[in-house]
Amino acid sequence: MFKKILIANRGEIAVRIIRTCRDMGISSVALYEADDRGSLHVRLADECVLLESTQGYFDTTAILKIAQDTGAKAIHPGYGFLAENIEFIRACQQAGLVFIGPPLEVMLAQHNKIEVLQRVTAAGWPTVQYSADTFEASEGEAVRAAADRLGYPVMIKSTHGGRGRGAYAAQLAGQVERMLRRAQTEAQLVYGNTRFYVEKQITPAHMIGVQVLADAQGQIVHLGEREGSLIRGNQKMMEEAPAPGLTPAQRADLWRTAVEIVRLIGFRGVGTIEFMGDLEGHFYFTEIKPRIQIEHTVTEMISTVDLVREQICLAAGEALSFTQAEVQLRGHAISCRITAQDPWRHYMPSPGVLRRVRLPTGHGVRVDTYAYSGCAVPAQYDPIVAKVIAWGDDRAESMHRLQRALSEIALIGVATTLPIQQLIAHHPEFLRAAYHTESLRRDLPEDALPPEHARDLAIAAAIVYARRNLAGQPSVPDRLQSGWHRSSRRLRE
Amino acid sequence: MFKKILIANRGEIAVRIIRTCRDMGISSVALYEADDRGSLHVRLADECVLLESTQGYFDTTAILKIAQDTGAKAIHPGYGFLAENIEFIRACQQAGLVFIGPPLEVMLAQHNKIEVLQRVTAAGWPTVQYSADTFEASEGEAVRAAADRLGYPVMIKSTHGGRGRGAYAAQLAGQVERMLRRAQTEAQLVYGNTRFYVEKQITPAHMIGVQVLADAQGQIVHLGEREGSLIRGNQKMMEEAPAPGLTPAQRADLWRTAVEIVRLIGFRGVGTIEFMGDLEGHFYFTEIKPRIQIEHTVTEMISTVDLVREQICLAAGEALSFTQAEVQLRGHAISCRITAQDPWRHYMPSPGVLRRVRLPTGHGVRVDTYAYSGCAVPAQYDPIVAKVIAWGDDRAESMHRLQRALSEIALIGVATTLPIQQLIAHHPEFLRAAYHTESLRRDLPEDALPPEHARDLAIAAAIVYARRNLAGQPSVPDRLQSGWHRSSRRLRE
Amino acid sequence: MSKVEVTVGGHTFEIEVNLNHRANHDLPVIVNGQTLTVTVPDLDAPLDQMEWIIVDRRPHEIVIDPELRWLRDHTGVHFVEVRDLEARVARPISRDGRIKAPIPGVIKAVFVAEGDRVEAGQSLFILEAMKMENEIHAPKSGSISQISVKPGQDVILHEVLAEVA
Amino acid sequence: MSKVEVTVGGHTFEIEVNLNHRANHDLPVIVNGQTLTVTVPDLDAPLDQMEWIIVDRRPHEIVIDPELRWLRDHTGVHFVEVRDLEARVARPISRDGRIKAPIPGVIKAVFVAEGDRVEAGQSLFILEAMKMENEIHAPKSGSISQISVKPGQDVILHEVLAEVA
Repeated sequence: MFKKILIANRGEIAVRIIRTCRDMGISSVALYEADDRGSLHVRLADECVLLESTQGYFDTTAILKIAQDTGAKAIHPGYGFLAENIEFIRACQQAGLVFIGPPLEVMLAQHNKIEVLQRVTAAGWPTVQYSADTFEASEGEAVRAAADRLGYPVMIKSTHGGRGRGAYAAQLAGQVERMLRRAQTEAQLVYGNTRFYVEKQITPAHMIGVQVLADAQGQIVHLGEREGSLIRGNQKMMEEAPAPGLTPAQRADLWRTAVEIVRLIGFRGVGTIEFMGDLEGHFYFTEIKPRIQIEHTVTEMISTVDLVREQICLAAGEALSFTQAEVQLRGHAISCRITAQDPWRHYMPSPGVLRRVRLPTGHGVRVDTYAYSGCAVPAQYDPIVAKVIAWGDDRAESMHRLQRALSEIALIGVATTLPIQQLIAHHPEFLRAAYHTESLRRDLPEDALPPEHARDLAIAAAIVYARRNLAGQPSVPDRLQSGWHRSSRRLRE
Repeated sequence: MFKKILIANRGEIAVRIIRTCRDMGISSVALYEADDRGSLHVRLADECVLLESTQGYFDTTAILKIAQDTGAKAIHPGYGFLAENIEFIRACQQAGLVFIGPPLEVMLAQHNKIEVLQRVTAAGWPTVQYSADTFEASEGEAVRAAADRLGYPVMIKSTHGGRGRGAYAAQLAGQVERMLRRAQTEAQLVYGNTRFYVEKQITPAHMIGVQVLADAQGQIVHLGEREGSLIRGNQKMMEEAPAPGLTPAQRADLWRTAVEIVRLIGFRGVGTIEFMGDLEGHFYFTEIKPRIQIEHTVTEMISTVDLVREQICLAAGEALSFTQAEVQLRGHAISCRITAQDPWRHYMPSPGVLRRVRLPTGHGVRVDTYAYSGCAVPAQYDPIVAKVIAWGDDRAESMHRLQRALSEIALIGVATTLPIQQLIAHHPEFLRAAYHTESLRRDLPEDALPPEHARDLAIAAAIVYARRNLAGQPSVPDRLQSGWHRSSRRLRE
Repeated sequence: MSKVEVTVGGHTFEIEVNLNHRANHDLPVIVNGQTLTVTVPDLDAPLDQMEWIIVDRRPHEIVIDPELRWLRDHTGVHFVEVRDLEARVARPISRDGRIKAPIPGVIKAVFVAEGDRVEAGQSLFILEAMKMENEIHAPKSGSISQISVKPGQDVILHEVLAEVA
Repeated sequence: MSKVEVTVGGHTFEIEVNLNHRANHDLPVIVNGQTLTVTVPDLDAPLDQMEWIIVDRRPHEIVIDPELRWLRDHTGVHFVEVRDLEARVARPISRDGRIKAPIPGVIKAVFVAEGDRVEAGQSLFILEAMKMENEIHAPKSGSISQISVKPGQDVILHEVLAEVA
């Protein structure tokens, strides 16, 4: 086993990886950009090294050198940043460092999404419909022709995408070229040069991923599925495990399909086999996610398996320490990813300082976060601040516990998506699991209020208004002063 | 099921009970003394009522009236305060309120500890040796004669004790009368008038409790055992489940004995059957704890059963929702109870304000606490501030995770026992589970430090010294100024 | 003294608060003409978005949006509207057509050109910040009189990106 | 400038710190004659028991006892001794024999009488506070010249309980 691991990431996922390293007795090396030196992942690590170039967390040359200087034998990329960067994975191998993820040959075999789709189709598994060819960003007309053949809406996707980046939906033929340009702009930023393909969009849909683990000895195990269909743009707002709408037969079918696809592609490590389902209950393979996902924690809650530990063990060449028969999935877990974005301003990023942080705790509640009272939420990074995860014996219990946990958490100082997630957590369609990828396009009703409770809240608002005026910090209805954002009504009407 | 429950307690256990109420959709009524109005249990409840008399949380008359005024149909006493007060339980019954704990007749049947011991002895189960009679506090000579017959050391115990109150060890005959006086002073305070008996003390010993649940329909289920042998005075410092030193045969034997004692006594509700074990592996029944215990959380971690939920369901007359065969105990959990006491001053209480609170989180970690940044730790209540619980696949993993969690937690502003628990968590005897009730009488060695690490810490200390001097807050070696406490060396030499 | 009309959850209340009339933690509040005593334990604490009051034995720990558009408590999120009954003149809606960067970042795309006619709400720019693309919309309908940025350009907070005349 | 001798984990270091010589977050520190640069990100934050420094790429988040008797970091608790090399005269041990209440509470028991001979460390009182019994010990050997409290009496912080002459 590795004695020391370098973590090429920051924020909640870096903290989460450091924790598992410490639980395993492995030393951790954290990286930081100059402005990020107070971040929790730096404070908790065994060693920390400043990234001096402007490339920061993307500076692969510096990161490899730091690994060698500090004697770290392995690098955990987390999600985002370098997690799916083939050149970086190749450079790790050349430098004699272990990339904690699938081995290079496995990454190469599954990195081109359209090739994977073609192999899975050829093997007879249902996949989403996709264009036969891939295209340069300049081939707008060919892309449009391919989209026309599939029928709208379509997704224009980078062959090397991930984390919902480099993928844009076109509802109509007229949008294809613009979305291709946007996908290209974004993919360029994240993945470098890439080609594009067109996927027929299933909408509304269920987005379901099966968590798989595969060792070098050929053993494949799954830890059940999770659903992440509550999306805003390409970002998942909430995730749960198990997926609430599946029949036992559908579930068994998805699990078997996922394991067979792992075998077919020769996938190794910890990953997710992703499917889109239509509302008739047909599921279609879309892609393999070869890294830890943000929402992996719901699977940890129902399986009690530490997925980062398994990633590390598998990357070290160990065989899986448990068989499929030993996996016990128990209860239900729901996760909320709270980001520093202002829902009342088009989800504009909202950096700042968290003046007050209070975390919910207790039986069945887990919070993954880098936040503490006084910590900075920097402008230049991913806006995820915290994941609140609630486990219960069944879905109803986990949902009530999530409502409770969301009501207890305090993240004061920056605007976050928390109010929206609280609305969702109380929404009747969420409560009865009647949701899909289009659900958040509709407006969220607020709960009815008994008059007495409304009066109490009105009193609170009046006191706050008076206190702020007295303190010379009046609550200005900012929407009346600045025009670029929509009014708060948007969420209501 | 109850629609509203009054919680006759405060601090971490009141918060913990409110959370389960909310998870179950039950309204909660919190109580508070005037100085305690900012406490978290008040903030999180649905209703809160001021206790105006000087009796405060002990004011049974006020509490019953508040239950009736607010329409609460049940009262949860937590631990301490009124949890074992027979007169209060009787008054609840007379007022038509459900006491969340065993029914009155069950409490009456097991409240006299010596009667329970006699019944268990008569049924043929091994018990600790105890005096044949009970005594008034004035009967010092008779108590001493009983102690002489049993042989020293002995425990002088109130027949109505609980939570380690009203029980004092006498090592020699000469100590009996003084310890009887102290037991009486304390028992008077907590339980009112009571008689005393003498128990032969097993020392060193293992203190093990089996968690049991019994419904009115006659079903009895256990959730395994936990060990709480790391005690300082009568207070447990750390607890774990399962007990690490048991053979499978011993464990099965304890479980069976516990269930049979429940059947014998006719116990109902959620409780703990407690045993003392000698170092040869013989276990002796001591008493039944008919309430939620502080350390119940380790059992929740390995069983995933919410014990407060079960208390509420059983008190509502429901049958247990699971059978013994459905109980799955998985992994290992260790808990630390962090109290506001200063280990460098004889564990003197250390009230104040927690200026900075940061809680550890992540996979397998739970913290039960009423603490948040800025909260008060009042002088007049139980000093428990937080319980940190770490779960792992096995004992080694839970121990490493506990070490990690203890290193992450920040409770700044009052002195706590945390440093001592960190020493214990790294102590070789704890690591290999070679501990018993006498272990904490010996001094705790600190870990060896590599010179480089020692240098870093020395630099930190020098900077702090300089900063505090500059700020006009010099770090005075207080032990040189005030004589009444021992020097810090005590813990080292 | 402060007199406001507050609408929340479909109910409207006229409320008078006088912070000078407090006694210890208790504050008298007049709601629709009736006087109530509200406990505000943190009345002396610095201003915070988290407020903690007790009304008629009901404790409420509430987080209130800095712009008073919503508040959240343990029952969920509720929209709120506060009208100051003493400020006789409503604040005018800004007629300023300048579009400023709401966050520092990089302009990734410009969808319009000077002279273009735009509708209120139309997407004008993509501003990348916090690893996300953020659309910047037109504040009102009109024509673009000026564009001050181009793709790839770094912008600082409140830098003027364009103007709609 | 501050020059101290620090012993921790069996190792002793002579350390000079000059808080005025900082550059941004960096602070030069002389350890046994060698100059090191230490990063102290929170140097401008208010004093706190939690300190956060980086030495040679090793981050240390440390909680330090207000009386500098111990510190704890992620490896555990370590005892520390700080000797000020500039304060030429060591602080004298107080000869004051007065025993004061270290916390407010109720006297539950008095184990000695005026005139009794006591040994240093001997238990003199039980003071109940925070629902616990706390033993109050003799600060030094001597005889009890005065007892100011009796069982059942409430005492306030630092109230004199007795005096050992």
